[in-house]
Order: sequence, then structure tokens, then C-alpha cells
Amino acid sequence: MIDNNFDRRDFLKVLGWGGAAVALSGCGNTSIEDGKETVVSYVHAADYVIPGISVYFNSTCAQCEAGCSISGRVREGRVLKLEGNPDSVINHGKMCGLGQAGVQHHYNPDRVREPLLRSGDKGEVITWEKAYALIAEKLNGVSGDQIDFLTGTVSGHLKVLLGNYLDSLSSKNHFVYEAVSPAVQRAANLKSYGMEMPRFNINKAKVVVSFGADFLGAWVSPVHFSQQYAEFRKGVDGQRGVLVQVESKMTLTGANADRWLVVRPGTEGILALGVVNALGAAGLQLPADVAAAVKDYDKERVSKDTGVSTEHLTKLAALLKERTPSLVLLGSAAEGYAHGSENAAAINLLNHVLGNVGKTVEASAAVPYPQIAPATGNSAGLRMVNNRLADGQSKVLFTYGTNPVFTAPAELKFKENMAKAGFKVAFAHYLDETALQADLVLPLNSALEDWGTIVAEYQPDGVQIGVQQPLMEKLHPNTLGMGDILLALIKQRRAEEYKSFDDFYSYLRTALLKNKSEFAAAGTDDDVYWNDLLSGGIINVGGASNKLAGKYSANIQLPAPAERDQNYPLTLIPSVTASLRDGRNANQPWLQESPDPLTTIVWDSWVEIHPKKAAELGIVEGDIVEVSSKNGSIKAQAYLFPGIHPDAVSIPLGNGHDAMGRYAKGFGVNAFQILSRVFDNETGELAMHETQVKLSKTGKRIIVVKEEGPVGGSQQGRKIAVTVSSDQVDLSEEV
Amino acid sequence: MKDIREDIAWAKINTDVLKSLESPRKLFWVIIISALTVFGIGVACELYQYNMGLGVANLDNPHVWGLYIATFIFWIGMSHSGTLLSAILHLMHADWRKPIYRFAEAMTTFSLMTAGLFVMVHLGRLWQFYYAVPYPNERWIWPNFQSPLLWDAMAIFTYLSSSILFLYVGMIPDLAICRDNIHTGWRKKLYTLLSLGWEGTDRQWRNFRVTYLTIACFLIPLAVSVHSIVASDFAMSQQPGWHVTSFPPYFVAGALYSGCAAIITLFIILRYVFKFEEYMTLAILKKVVRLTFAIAMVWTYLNLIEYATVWYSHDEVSKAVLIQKATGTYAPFWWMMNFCGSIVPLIMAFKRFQTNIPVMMVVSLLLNMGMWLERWMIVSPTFSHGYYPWTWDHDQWPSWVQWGVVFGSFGWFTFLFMVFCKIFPSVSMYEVKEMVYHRSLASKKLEVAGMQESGKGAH
Amino acid sequence: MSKRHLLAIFSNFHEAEAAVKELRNSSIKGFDANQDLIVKSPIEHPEVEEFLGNKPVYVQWFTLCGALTGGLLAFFLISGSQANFFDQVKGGKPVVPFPPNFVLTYEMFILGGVYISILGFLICAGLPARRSPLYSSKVSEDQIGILVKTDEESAGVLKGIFTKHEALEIQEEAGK
Amino acid sequence: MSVSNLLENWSDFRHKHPVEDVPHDPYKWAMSIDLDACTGCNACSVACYAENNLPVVGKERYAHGQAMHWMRIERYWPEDDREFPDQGAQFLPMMCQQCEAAPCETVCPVGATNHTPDGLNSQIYNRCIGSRYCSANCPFKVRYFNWYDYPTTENVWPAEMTQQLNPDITVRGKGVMEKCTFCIQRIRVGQRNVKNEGRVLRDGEVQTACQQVCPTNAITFGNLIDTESKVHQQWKAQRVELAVDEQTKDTEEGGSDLRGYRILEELRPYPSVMYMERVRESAI
Repeated sequence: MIDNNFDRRDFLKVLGWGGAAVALSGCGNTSIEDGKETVVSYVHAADYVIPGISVYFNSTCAQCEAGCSISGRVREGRVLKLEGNPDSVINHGKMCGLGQAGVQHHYNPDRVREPLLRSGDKGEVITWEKAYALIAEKLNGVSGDQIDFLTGTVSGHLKVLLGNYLDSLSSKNHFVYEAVSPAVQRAANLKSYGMEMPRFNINKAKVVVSFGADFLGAWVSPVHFSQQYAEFRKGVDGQRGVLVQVESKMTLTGANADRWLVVRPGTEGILALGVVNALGAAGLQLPADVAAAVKDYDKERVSKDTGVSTEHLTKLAALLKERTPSLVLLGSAAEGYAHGSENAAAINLLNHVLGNVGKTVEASAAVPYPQIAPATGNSAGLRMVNNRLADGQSKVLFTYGTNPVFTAPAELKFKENMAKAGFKVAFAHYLDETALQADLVLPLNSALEDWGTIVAEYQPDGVQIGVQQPLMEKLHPNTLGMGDILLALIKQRRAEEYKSFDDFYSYLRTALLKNKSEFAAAGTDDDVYWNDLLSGGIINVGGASNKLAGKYSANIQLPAPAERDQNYPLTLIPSVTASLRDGRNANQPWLQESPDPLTTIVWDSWVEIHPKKAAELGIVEGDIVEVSSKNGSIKAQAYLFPGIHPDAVSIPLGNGHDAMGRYAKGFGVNAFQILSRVFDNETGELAMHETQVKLSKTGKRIIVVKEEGPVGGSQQGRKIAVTVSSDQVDLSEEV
Repeated sequence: MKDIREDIAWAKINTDVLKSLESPRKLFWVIIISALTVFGIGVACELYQYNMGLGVANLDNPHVWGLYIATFIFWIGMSHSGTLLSAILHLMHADWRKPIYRFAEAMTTFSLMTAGLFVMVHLGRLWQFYYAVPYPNERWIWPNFQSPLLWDAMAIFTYLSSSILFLYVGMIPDLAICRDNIHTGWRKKLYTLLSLGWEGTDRQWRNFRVTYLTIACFLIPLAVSVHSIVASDFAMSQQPGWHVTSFPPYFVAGALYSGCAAIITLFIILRYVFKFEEYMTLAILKKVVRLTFAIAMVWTYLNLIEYATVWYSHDEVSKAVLIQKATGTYAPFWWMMNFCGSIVPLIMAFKRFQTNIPVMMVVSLLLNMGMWLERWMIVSPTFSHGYYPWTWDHDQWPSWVQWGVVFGSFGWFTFLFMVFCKIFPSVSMYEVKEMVYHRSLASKKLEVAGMQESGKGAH
Repeated sequence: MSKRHLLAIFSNFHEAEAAVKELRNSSIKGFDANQDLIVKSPIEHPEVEEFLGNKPVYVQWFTLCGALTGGLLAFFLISGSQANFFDQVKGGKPVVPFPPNFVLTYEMFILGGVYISILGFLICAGLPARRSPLYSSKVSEDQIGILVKTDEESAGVLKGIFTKHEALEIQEEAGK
Repeated sequence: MSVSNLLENWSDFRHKHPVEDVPHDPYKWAMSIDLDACTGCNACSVACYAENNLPVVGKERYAHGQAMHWMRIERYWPEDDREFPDQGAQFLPMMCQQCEAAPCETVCPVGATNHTPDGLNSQIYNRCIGSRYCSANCPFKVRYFNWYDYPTTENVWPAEMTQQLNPDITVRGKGVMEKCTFCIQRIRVGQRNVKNEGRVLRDGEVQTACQQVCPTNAITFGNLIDTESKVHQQWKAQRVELAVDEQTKDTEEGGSDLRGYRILEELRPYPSVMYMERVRESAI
């Protein structure tokens, strides 16, 4: 990092004592080209502003739910670049591409800038006063039970305030919806380990077997896991870690595996039990009930069901037996079936059998203040809201941090149902698909302009509360922070209680100072503490100690591999890519132009087909194919991809917007739309991998826009990227 | 068949050639207007490209060069025939060059001027082209003299200015004739000025002869060096398909080849447009055709040598480029180039075609197309199929902007050439007289042995 | 003493040759065949030099000087500028690399040679020149002219010689 | 005067500086990239966009091969006809290799690309006239040309987004060649800061944007002269030397257990980036 010999803590102290609510006064929304900008933006610059010298302010990344702490480079009142905060236990100063694109969210030209009253296709700009009055008017006479709040993951003080607001409306209807979430796993983990999200110590394992967990790409906390992965590769006791990935469609993690085992879609659980069986056969002592439960899963049967060769099964079992501790991870590819919970239980069983629980699977600390712990999302939330809307139980709908019109399968008819609500309010950054259906759109500050606290679900070390603070003055004068809006709304109800808080900043400050004694030395001055807190950007609390409690269950009922439907012979795997995830960041051009690591395709969606299958169907790269499920069809370019099971096709999620902004609208297709309405038997989560599809050629062919050249991933025999077998290198002497 | 009638009156030579300077035929205007139209298209494309950036040419990373460089080499190559005819054949006393060398030299000059345009068109920041000029400046910033591109610039400058001077010096006696015969208008002033007061005195002729010979001697190595340097743009690089030792002679042979083919084309056109049948005789055409055939075979040999060295070497990367040329995206053009360059010239080996004007016209155009393709096939496939497979790019296709500029250059060349032929005598009058004189002397010598004495000084 | 210029036009090179030979062999007062005799012809006759006596040509010396100067200038300009252009290193080569510098040295050698040769030509041939008053455009067509300068009184003798050799016409003019 | 300077310092100018005769001192910037750690996540590439004001060219121009990613991640598949790539894909971050004997430097007609005393292959944007010869002669094809005038192209940098641009470096207009600089703006700030203290930079004081962001620390950047630096130690451990075209790894009898190599080393550009081979477990 560039160290300019300036202590940024000093700057922040000045900032704090100055009592400025925002970090720096900026230059507004003018550009150099316009000639409106003054070279030095200040007549009387604050002491900490030296033209030409960058200062760094810490905050928390809001691009996904991992809660990485970031350090924003600010110069002349503008945030230029987001870097990792080295003190963060989550990301240790590192970042992913998605996180760095946060500045493009902030500076996005397509952000909503004014409160909009919408009717039909038109939006009328109104004032905040009018907007608040309108909400008050619409809430008048509506009972609390008829008011629904649909949000994405919320945590920290915003969640507290939201809870209080709902309470003031006497509504209990806060639904948290995440289109892509490890919800099945949470339930399975709760059973197996006694907590939804234990700590996974990849770095302590010698072998990691991941059943579809894309921990290097998009799973839970990828930056954190990537760092652990690097340690894991360097090795425990000098022995390089071995990664085995089991999945039907290669993820980024699969692409980095020592052995990538392609399984028939949905048979991950069978393979897990097969490995348990093989471990028993290899001499591992299995508990009696486990041994009984897996006795039918002999190698031949498992090999036949899953498509994994007996040789690999044997080798895998031998490796797991020989090298301990190991770690077995469970990801979306295994849980996205109607029998997802069973798959999950079978996979978690492996950790128990291998004795990893307590070693590489450890208890995570519990958030000591449950009210700020994250409300984690799942698709059940959407399902409930949707049902309520369909039945007319919901009169007023608030949406925040989620885009259900885009991410809900068309079969749920969410858009139609949403229209049934009398009044829809969207708190939005963009005019996305959901905001377009709302009656009132309230413009939000970007994450780099807002105050808040963020508590991530996955806590690798104690509990880290991320502090979110503005890195620069608001770009657009008429946007507001979600906290500020909630505060204004709650004052409509409970004016007395909240009158001492002018804004969310004062609320947050008061709330955090209230707990000062628990975070800081006794007797620390309020201001000093507050400034330390802001300059650090994180609050590390030890967290309530926690123990793993659950127990494995040997009673796992796995269905036999499903017969293929003649009409819909292929399984659709909607893949979650590291940069676009569920599509909320699709309007950030860096992410659109950052090639998908595996296919290298940019600015579009595609259908991954195994070359063998493609040859069978007469499909070549660039053919526009129609992917039809029972619930609709989409057309996208075909890409021949060797890392996928021949009975599956895969379409990435996140693109295919028909609103949101110039960098998202019209690029690609939305695979959410054709997902079938199949749910996990136990949790009721949408089973994302249960959609069966067929492919048909449309006769159109285009040139795929991608980074790789006409020879694709071939090195043509030239020594460019070299792989060596582990027995041919000596890693011990390396630096 | 004689190269020229030996009994043409000298005065008739003057009249015939001077006639070509006056009252243009309708056909002349048709040619001029079509040339300007085509040139205008090129200019429009260039303006568009100048405004938008080179991206509109549909070049990309790493395929950074395309038709501009290929056509640049083509024009440079074309220029070599003028030197061949005027300098090499002059030293070899092949006097049949005399009726046709003037327009060949003009072709040299104008094709160099056209090539120079491509250097400009090709630049990403055309407005900063002067950075490549070694002008003294207070910041001591100089161009990079190690760059073959700079050598190119210098070689073209040297060659162009030397060619212009050579053309001009050789034209002074003819300009004096023009001065003496045209007594009106701006032409008179022009010819008076340019003829420098030439009177054909013995002193003038004596120095003229030595100077002409000296410059001819310089021009030959210069011409060879110019195309070797153009070859160095490629041969000095490290890229497969370019880093070829035999490139300099190969380029020089290719240059002479395309130049000769162009001479045949222009020979036929001038013969027709300006009615020069008396001077541009079929006998001379035959000689030019035979010369072209010989050069074609040299080129074919060097071309095959290049393939052979690549094929038998252990340089897998270069070999891959060669295979790609023959089988990949560029295959049709590559085969076409080999066909036009090596098979088509075989027609010229047949006597009855050597003087068949329509056949020779078609052949010469095909040869030139082959040679243009050759340059393209040198430039592009290496970009498409270089050292680094990840960046291979087999889909690159020049946009209409590139094609427009390339076609425009032909308009520009034709325009300059036709204007030249209207202002300056495109057949060297004094040299045709010399040719007629010496030939008739020689004939007489054969007829009357007794005239030895008076023919003492004759060749 | 006043001089007179005479221009005789011959239709035939052999007649002109004979006339010149006779002029050179005769001794006429105020007429030196080596200096006062100029032959004008429409084409280059190498024989002229023989019957006019061996007159040296100096253009080659210009050429030599020009070429050498060009080459040396190039080398020092290039190497000097390389040494001063912030002393920048390129491609792991020496700051002043010989093989590439040779190329431009060679080009400048030729450039200098050609340019200075032309200059030499103009100087040696006395060009550009005003046209002498005694000039016939026939000379640029197909006839040979012999221009002589002589004393006033010898003009008749010369005219006689010209007429003897069938001169087509004789122009005369008083001069210095 | 140039000629007197030339004659006085003649022998200096005839050194094969810096490859052979004169070593860089006190800095020679170099990198090592551990392909076993690289996961191909693209974070480095995005960091490069953010740090170096790279334009997002959009779908159509990307389709024409006019993308401007100084740092590109290449993805290779095994080529032995296996049905599935069951040992994963191979990722390779590729950027300017800052060659010591760079093929691009000698060919630039205007000297816009040169070797700096600290061993970088520099690109002087305002000197560049856009002949693109450097790119033509680059074996790695890591030079990127501004085919359009991106600052004025619609939707590349809308007014709001111009505020994100890094003021430490320029925004390049049309017709200019550009490429990875090893984040020279960071190096220069660092060098000037320590100059005041009368010392040289210590390892880790300057990080490139890609190195800083890399979640797996696959990229190591530093001063090859500094024996304390990690990059020096890594090069040394892999016995990779700068100015040779064949390393111990290639010459050792009976194979080698080293894994450091440089790409296209046989062309003798002497790249400043060492890659370490990806390892795949033999037991599974």
C-alpha cells in the first residue's frame, strides 16, 4: 500500500472532533470536462485535506453479505478506489472483484436520484415530505397484519430500527429473501452441528472435499475462504492440501481442484454415503448405525448411480483416511434438489465420520447482541410474501435490498401478485424491475454515502461488526440513507421516543456509545472512542462462546437417481457467478466486462453444454438455443463447456435485466424465470437444480463475445501455463 | 520484329510526344474523374477514421496491423520497377528501355508518394507524425533510430527524393524541347523554369551523362536497401512468419515483380490512351514480358525457399503459421496468391501471348493482385497466429474503412500519374532519338561495311 | 577588342563533325577551339568529346564528398542523439548500437551522394543559365549547332568553313 | 553537445546495459506469480481497472477484440482428450512481463517505450504516435491500443464515473498504446517518500494493485536487487535468473523438482515475471 507518512487516524480524529457528519465535502456532480470544477475544491480546506494526497477511510463492503471491511482511498473529497482493510478478520486487506466494483455502484449514472411517484410507466418527481405524507396516508387504516416488509439480508442497527418500525406498525411481517442463499445448508448444519453456520477451517485441513461449495467464487465468504485456501495449498506440516470437488457443473472452485469429480445431478448424497462406505471398507471404524445405513452403498452401486469411477472412489477414501484432518463442505450444487436436505445430511455425516467436527469444523462465535445479528435470507420468505399477495392479505408492501420481480421464477407470478397490493414502496438504488412495479420509489444513498453497521453471517474469528461510514459527500442531494428514511417513518408513529435523533448517524452513534464499556477500556472518552471506532472501521467482539451441539443422523433416505424425463431430458443448473450473483450488481460495468473465469464470456448469458452432448444435438458454439422448461423458455448462445455433466446444461444467473440501467438492461437472459416450482422436502426452499429442460436449436448463430481465442483453452503445445504433478516438486524449500 | 522503326523522323518524335501533352481526349477525363472519385472515397474513409479512432478499421489487439501496412508494402514494391528500367537497364546499355522508362520512373515517384500516405493513415495519432522526424529541439528528444519503422521513413524519404531528382534530371533535355515548342500560357513558364536554360551544349551533355550514370549507380543499391528495410520491418521482429532471413531478397524480388507487372499494365494503357503505338511497340512489350517472367520465376523460387526453410526447420511456431496460412481463415487468399504469383506468369512463357495485348493486360492485373495478396498474407496471418495462442484471432476482417482507404490509394495514384502524363512528356524524346540514331547507325554498319570510318563513334 | 558570336546549324552530325575538326585544325586569330567552340546537339553524342578533345568532368568528386559527408553526418547525428536522448536503454542493447545505426548511415550516404551529385551537376554544367541569344529550337529537335566566339575580323573565315560544310543557316551576333 | 558527450562517454554507451554489464541499482522491479495459488477469480483484473483508469469498452468492442484489460486471466484446459477436465482448469494471469530485453522497445519509431533504470518497460503516452509496432513485436501480446477515444465515448465514463478516475495517472485518448506499468504511480510515490528519508524502499512498501487485492497472495512484487525481498528469495529458491534463457530447472539432469519458469524464455526477452507451475496432487 502507498504509505504517505500520514497517520490517517489523525485525520479521522479531526473528522470526529469536527463533528462533521460526512467525511469530506466533495465537488458535487460536475465533471472536469464541463470546466465547472475548481482544481482545489475548498476555499478553506479542512486540516486533513491536502490536495494531491490520498487518505484512507474504513468502511464495510455492501456488495454481498460477506461483510468484508474495506478501506476507501479518498482524494480531494472523492472516493477513488476500494481496498481491503488489513485489520479485518474476514478479508485481511483483500478484496474480490465484486467488492471493488462498489465504487461503480456509488458513481453509477443510473441511480435513482429523486423520490418518484409512479403510475403506469411514468414517474413523477416528488419531495420527501410528500413521500412521507403519502406513506402515512396509505398506512392509515391498514392493520399491521396487512403490511409486509420484504428485504434482503439486513443486520446491525438498521435491522434494529426496521424491527422497531414494524413494531410501531404492529406488523410482524418482515420477510427476508435471498434468491441465492445456503438456506438448506443452514437447516442441515443446525441439525448436524447445532448451529447454522459453523466455522470451516480450510486452512487446517489436509484434504478438502467440497460437494458443490464454490468457496473460491460465490459461496458464503469467498475472500475469506480464498485466503484460507492459499494457506491450505501451502500446506499443514509442509504437506500441500488436496482439494477434491464433487459437482455436476464446474465452478471456479472445481476448476482449482486436484480432482474434479463430475456426478450425475442430484447424486451428491449417494456419493457421500458411498465414500463413508468405502472408508469403512478401507478400515475406518464406523459407528454401527452409520455402518448399517451405508451398507448398501457399495462402490459398484455408487459408481453406477453417480458416474464416479470406483477407482476414484477408492482413491478418495484412501486419501481421506490417510490424511487427517480433512474437511467436507456442502454447497449449493448439493442442496438444490427436492432431497437437498438429505444430501446435506449425508455430506455432513462425512465430517462426523472423519472426525473433522471440532477440528476443521468449529463452533463460530454467537453475536452477543442478537438484535443486530443478521436476518439471513432464503427463498421461503419470497414464497410467503407471494402467497400473501396472491391471497390479498398484503395491502402495503415495502421492498428493500431485493429484486423479487427479477429473481422470482415466473411460475410464482410474483409480478402479477405484487400488483394486487394497494400500495407498494420500493427503497431502491436503481429503477430495477421491482422498483418499476412500485407506486413509490425512494432513492437510497449508496453504500459509500451511508452510515450503518453490518454483521456478517459467517464469522471466522469472534464476531466482527463492520462499521459503515460515508467515504464522501452524497453525490445526489436528494437521496437518503435507509436508516434516515426509517427514522423519519418511525417518527410518524413514535415521535416522542425518537425525537432526540436528528438522523440515523446520531442514532447509530448513541447506540454504539451505549455499549462502549463492552468494547473499550473503561473511562474512554466518548469522542475518542467514537473516532477510534470510525478509523478502525470494525468492532471486534469476542462473541459469546459457543459449542457444537448437533449430532449426525444416520437415518438418511436418499432417493435413487431420478429417471430422465423423455421430454425434458436435461437438468438445468442455474450457476451463481462470482461477480454477478443474483443480478443486483449487474449494472456495474467492471463486472460485466470482467470475463467469467471459466468460459471467459463477457456482457452476456450463455448455455453451457458438454461437447459430447452438443455433438449429439448438433449444436456448435454460438448457436442460439432455446432452453425450455415446463415453465417457459429462454434463448441464449450455446457454449461448449467440458466441465459439465452431459445430462446437464447450465446458465449463469444475474444477467437478463429488462430494467436497472444502461450496463444491465438487454444483456443476456434471466434464468430465474424458467425455474420450476420444486421445493426442498424439509425446508421448503426453492430447489434450484430441479428444473428439467430440453434444448432446441433456433437456427441462428452468433459469435460468442469472450476473452479466449479461436483455439479456446489450448496452449498448442507451447509452454505457457504449466502443471506439475505433486510428486515431481519439492515445495519444502520454497519461500 | 524491330523494337522501334529506325526511320522515324526526329521532328515527328517531338510532335508525337508533344501531342500527348495537349488537348486531352475524352477518355483522359473519364480516367481522371473516376480516379478522383475513388480517391474521394478513400479521403472520406480516412476522415471518418481520423475522427473516430482506428477502431473503425476493425483492427484489434493483438491484430494491430492490417491492409494499411500490406498496401504500403505493395506501393513501395511497385516503385522498384522504375529504378529497374532506368538505372539497371541503363547501366546494362539495354536501349529498348528508352521509350518506356520515363513513365516507369514517374510510377516510381507516385507509388512512393502513395506509400507514404499509408504510413500516415496507419498512425494512431496522425497529428503527431512529426515526432518521427529527427528535428532538433530544446528538450533533446529524438526518434528511436533503432526502429525499422524509422529506417523505413528515412529510406522512403531518400528514395522518393532521389527518384524525383533522377526523374527530373533525366527530363531536362525534354523539358527544353517543350520549352522550345510550347509558347503559350503557364506551361511555357513552367518549362522555361524547369529546363534551367538547357541548350544541349557539349558541356551540359558531358556533365549530364556522368551525373545520370552516377545517380543510377546510387539508385540501384538504394532501391535494394529500401525494400530490404521494408522487409526488416518484419524480418527484424521476433514474430513467427516474419523473422525470416530470406525476407530482404524475397521482398526485393517481389517488388521488382509487381513493378514489372504494373509497367505492363501502364504500358498498355498509355499506348492506348496517348496513341504511342509507334514507341511503345509490341517488340518492347515482349521484352518487358520476358523480363517479368524471369523475375516471376526468381520470386517463385524465393517464395518456395521460404516455405521450405520453414518446413524443414524445427521452428514449430513458424511452421504453425505456415500451416495456418494454407489451411486456415486466410487459405483462399494464400492459395490465390500462389496461383497468381507462380502459375499465372507461366502464360508469359508462350510467345504468342507475349504480344497479345488483352491477355497481357489480364495477366499483369492478376500478377499485381497476387502480389498485393502476398503482402497481406505476410502481414495478417502472423497476427492471427503468433507466439501466444490465447490471443489468436482468426476472425479479424478488415472493415469497409480499410478497404475504402486501400481503393482510394489507387485513385490517388492514377490521378497523379495521369496528371503527370499530361504535363510532362511520358516518353523520353531525346532518348528515343538516341535509340533511333544508334540503331540506324548499327543497321547501316551491317549493310555497308565501308561506312566504318564515319560510324567510328557509334555504339 | 570586340567579339562576334556565330551559330551554325547543321542537319547532319557528320557534317558538324567535319566542321569542328577543321576548326580545330585551323589557326584563326582570336579563336581558340578549346575555349571558344561549343557544340549543341539534340541528343547525347559521346563522340563529341573525342573530337572536342578530352575535357574533364568533376561531378564524381562532388559525389564522393557528398556521400562521405552524408554517411558521417548520419552516424554522428544518430549516435549523438542516442547518447543524449535521456540515455535511454532499449531492448537490452547498448545505448549506441552499431548494426541498426549502420542502416541509416548507409541511407544517408546515398542521400548525400545523390543530392550533392545533382548540385555538382548544376555547378559543372553551369545550370541554371540564361539562354544564349544565339539559340535555335532546331537544336532541340534534330539539328546540330556549332557556336563559336571569335574576333570580329575572323568571323568571315569561320563562316566560310561553316558554309563549306553545308551549314543550313548561320546566325551571328556581336558580343563581348 | 551531443557529439562531445558521445565521444567522452563512449564506453558507457557501448555497454549492454542493463542486461549484462551494468546491473540495476538499487531497484529492479520483478514479480513472481504462484499458479498453484491463483484461483482465476479476476480480482486482480478488476483492481487494475480501478487503479489504472482502464476503459470498459462495452460488448461490441469487446467482440472486436478491443478490450483494454492490462491484466488478463487466461484459462487453459488439459489437452489430452479426456472427457472431463477432471484436474480442473489452469488459470494464468498475464500482463506486461517487463522484459529486460524487451522486443517492443527497439522497434518504437519515436522512442515512446523505453527501459527505466529500475528495470521497467515504460510507456510514454504523450510521445506515442500509435504505430503499434511494439504490439506487433510483443510475443505475449500484452499491449493494448486505444482504438477509440474512450474518454469521449458514450457510456465509458459517464460524468459521474469520471470522479472515480485515479488522478495519479492519465486517461488515455485515442491512438495511444498502453499496457501494465507495474503500477508505476505507486512505485514513484514510494520512491520519493523514502528518498526524503535517505533510504531505499523496503519490501512490501510498494504493492501493485493486483498484488494488493489478490485473495490468495499468488502475486508477489518487489525489488529483485533487495536480498530481503520475497520476490528475490522466491527467484533464488527457484534458481531463476534474469538474463539467461535457460534455467537450472531446464538443464538439471533427470528432471528438476523446481517449479519456477518464465514464459517464452527461449525468445530471450528476459521477462521480469516468474511463474511457478501449478501443482496437482498425484495421489488422487
